[in-house]
Amino acid sequence: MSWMSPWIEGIGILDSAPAWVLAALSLIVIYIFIVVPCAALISYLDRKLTADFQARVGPNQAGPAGIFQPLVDGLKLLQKQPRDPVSWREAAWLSVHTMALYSTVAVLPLGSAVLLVDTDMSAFLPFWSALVLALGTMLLGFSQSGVPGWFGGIRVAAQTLAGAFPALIALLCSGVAAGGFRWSLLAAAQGTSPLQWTAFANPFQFLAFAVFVVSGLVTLGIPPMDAPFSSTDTHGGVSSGLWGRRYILFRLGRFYGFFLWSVIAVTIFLGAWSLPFGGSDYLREQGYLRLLQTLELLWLLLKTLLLMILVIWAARVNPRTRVDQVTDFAWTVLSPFALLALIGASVVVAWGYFQ
Amino acid sequence: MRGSVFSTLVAYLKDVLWALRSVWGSCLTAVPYLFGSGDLHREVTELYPDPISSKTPDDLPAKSRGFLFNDIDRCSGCRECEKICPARCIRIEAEPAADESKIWISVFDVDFSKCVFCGICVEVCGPNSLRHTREFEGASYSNNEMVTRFGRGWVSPEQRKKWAAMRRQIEEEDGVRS
Amino acid sequence: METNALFAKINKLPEGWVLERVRFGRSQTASIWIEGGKVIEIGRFLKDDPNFDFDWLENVSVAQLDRVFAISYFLRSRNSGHTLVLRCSVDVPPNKQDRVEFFSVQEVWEAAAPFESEISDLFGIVFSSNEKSMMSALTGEKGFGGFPLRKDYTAGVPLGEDG
Amino acid sequence: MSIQHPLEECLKTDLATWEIGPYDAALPGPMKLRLSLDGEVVVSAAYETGFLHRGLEKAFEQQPWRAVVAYSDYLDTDGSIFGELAVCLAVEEIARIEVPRRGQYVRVLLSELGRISAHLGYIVRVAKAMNAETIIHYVLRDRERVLDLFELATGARYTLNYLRFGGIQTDITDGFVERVLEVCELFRVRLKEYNDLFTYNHAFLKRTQGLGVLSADRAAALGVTGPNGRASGHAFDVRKAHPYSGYDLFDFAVPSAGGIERDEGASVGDANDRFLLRLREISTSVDLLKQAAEGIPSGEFNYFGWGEKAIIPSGEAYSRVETSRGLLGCHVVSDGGPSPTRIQFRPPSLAHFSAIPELVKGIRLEDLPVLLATLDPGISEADR
Repeated sequence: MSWMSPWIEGIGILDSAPAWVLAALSLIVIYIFIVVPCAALISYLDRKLTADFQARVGPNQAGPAGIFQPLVDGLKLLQKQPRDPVSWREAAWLSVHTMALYSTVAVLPLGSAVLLVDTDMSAFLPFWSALVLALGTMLLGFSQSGVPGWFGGIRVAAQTLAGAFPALIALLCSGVAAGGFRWSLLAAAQGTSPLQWTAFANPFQFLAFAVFVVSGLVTLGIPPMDAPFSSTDTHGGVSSGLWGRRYILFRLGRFYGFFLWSVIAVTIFLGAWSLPFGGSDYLREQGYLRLLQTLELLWLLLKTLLLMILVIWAARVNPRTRVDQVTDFAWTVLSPFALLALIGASVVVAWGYFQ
Repeated sequence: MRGSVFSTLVAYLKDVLWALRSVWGSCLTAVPYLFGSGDLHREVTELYPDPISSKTPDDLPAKSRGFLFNDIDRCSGCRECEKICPARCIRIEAEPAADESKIWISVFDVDFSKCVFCGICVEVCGPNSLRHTREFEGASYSNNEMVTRFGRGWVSPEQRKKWAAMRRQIEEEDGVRS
Repeated sequence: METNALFAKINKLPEGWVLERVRFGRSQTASIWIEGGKVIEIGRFLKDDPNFDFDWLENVSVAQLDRVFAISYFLRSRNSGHTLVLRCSVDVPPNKQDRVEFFSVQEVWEAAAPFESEISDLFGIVFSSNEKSMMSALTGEKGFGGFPLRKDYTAGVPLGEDG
Repeated sequence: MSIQHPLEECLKTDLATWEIGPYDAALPGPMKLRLSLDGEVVVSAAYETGFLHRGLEKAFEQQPWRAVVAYSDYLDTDGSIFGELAVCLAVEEIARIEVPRRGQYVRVLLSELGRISAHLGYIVRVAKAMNAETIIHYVLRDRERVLDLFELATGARYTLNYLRFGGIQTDITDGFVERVLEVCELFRVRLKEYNDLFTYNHAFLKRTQGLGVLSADRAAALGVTGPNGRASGHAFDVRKAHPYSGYDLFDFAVPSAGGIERDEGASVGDANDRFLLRLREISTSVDLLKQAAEGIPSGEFNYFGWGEKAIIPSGEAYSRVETSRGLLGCHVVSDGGPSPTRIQFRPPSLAHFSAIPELVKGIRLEDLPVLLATLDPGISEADR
């Protein structure tokens, strides 16, 4: 348990605890101290920024400039009256959803030392978690009684399938450039200054980056491509029958998918966590492991934050696209451009070898 | 056949380029609101009641039709407003005043939960006792609070006796003097 | 002026169609009274005949003049811009709950459907070909309890009670 | 006897029926829509109205003539000036009154402002159906400027109750004309911003082009008038065909829809053309406002020959007004009594309603709110 060791040297009982306990503990720590605060921060920034875009004041009641708004929203939902016992369909959704949310945290690359799972295939694992999340959402849709839920569920399935193919191809482009799909490899291939990032290495990589982000929107149904969750025609689609604690779980799942995809995009395209001005090497030599981990994590999250805000900006301005238009867009525009990017990237790499 | 493949490819690329340009154009229109100064950046919504930007009754234009006010002394109790009101929200009860010729308006209720502020009652009012103020903050938690009462209240029997006694006294004085 | 030309043409109509000719309002719109029975026949003729060409039914309005319903069809020809008002009269049934039958002009002018369904809900004049009522939620027992726009309508008393 | 292909037999799917309403986010107002869906594609639809029936025309018959104008605001509160204007024109025709020139100009000013405010409300509804949030707030912010003008001139923002038989209730304050010219300048700038933000947006074009095509002869047969009719090529504008209240003094071109530059062509009558036509109507109204504001004469604003008992002589009249949704006809019958015998309105929205079952056939469920928003049937004026 390399990444936990600098934090838990002192505490007696933890040193002697078996490895699987520490692994579970680390998942919980990551969840509570990274994913949920990010959810709150992003939801606050989203509401404040959208308000600024639209000449509005935005939340300003809960705390100074409304910074406790996400907390208050959560509490409001929590105090809602719980519903009757869970039907077996909803149980299926609950289990798949929590599984997707919880287990895939291990896959998140959160810093050079914080790599729980760093195998040759590690770049594809979050991709699997996005698909499981979509499966969970589809089951949720089918568990709603009535037409809106069913349509929402089918739309989720259609969009995820359509978005998966170009996303995979774009993922390959980054692997081609970095020479492997291990997180450490992917991160090492990118230097600190933006010019050395894979996204800006050559136009094909930038095209792959753009395709990867957009196909993420399609796969996870992130606005402006959130037809499965549209409130105007199907009363919120998949989540039409949800409120209270279940709705929080659903919202967290939606955010988690978006957050996961952005972290992956930053890691493989936008120079993962290498601190600027050679900071990470210096800290590693000096041995300040804890400081290194936190600074790298913050730098990574800052870049993710900016990428998410870029997407939110586009979402608030553009109208929502229809499901069949989204799937046509994925198959006829995203996929060809993804293939073009892959061919281009591999040609560039091959050209490099022959030099 | 070759021409058509090439032209469809060009049309496809043009379509994609057009899509990118228009989506990017839409995004750009929102940017000046974020950083720009001047009237674009100013928020239109406000934290009501905001001491600086909230409108107070005297900010409103002169003719703006707010809650009604009836100056009961000048009101002649002619009930024109009650008859003409489209929402039927004015209720008037009158009874003879101290001296029989005058009228004592004991109830003049305007139910502002029904009133549509159309202003016809003000137009129809003969003695111009009913007019619009520019007040608009009249929200309340219960319907019967919305009823504004301008009436003078029912005359109690003792009050009537007192009036009769005063009248008799005045007549005696006139009788003595004349 | 336009109305004189129109009336000149109307004189050439076959005998017995036009009961009376009236001009109304300051703009002297032309209106002709016709028998209820002939409304479809005259309507189709006015629509197809080239020099009338009233192919657009702008409005169907019913007014109750003491014991008679006056149904006015406001016609308009799209290219020449001329307007004409066809009027028929129907007697008001003595009992306030009875409906009265009349002919539907939907085959001649398709735009008549919403007007006729509304009139059947509010006046109780049933147009033969019009089956679905627009306001079925209101016209039942619990709804108007009668035909509101009739002068003898007593508000909201359910049909059965007042006998 | 054709043998049913076994695969089709077992794949035969039943139509899902879904009844939307009376309250639903997809609907423009309280109405019911019974859809039968084959997957996401709508196979057929039937509508039911009457949920907003307030007995307006019965109320006319029970109130004296003076209260008639206050009631006509509630025909369609979004454009209450049009209901008032229709009733006033009809009654003035019966009583053969001449409205002074200044009164007519103020009526034109308020009508065009009402048209702009109604079209801005239309843009908000279309954007709401598509979840394009940003333009909603820009449009509502600019609509406030128009509503402030209404409050300055008449005292109310939506239900004005400002017109009287023979003219207007009180003269407009002097600051009104200058502020109208200011608003004209404001909208020249804002229209460009709406276009950049929304009209030329690719996603918006893809969502509206080819949706709910209403052909010219179907529009004519159903009696669809106004922007919806003009977008389908049934060019009919009451301001040109039957000029009222001084509209013949102004020169303005009736806006006709054509595709946007990308595929300029005759208007097809789809949702995009309907939307575009509303934008062009706003710019036409801005020109009209400028002409009316600059050319407004001074002098009398109301016909004062009423005398004490304002009695309308017995007679009958039919007036036509071009509202933001189309031709609003008003048939007034008076028997010389204290209250009208019959006031019947011919709302433009009845025809829009009857077009719904045809336009909805074959579209996807997601397009339903967009189609209904672009068609914009006014529920309050259709149910009365």
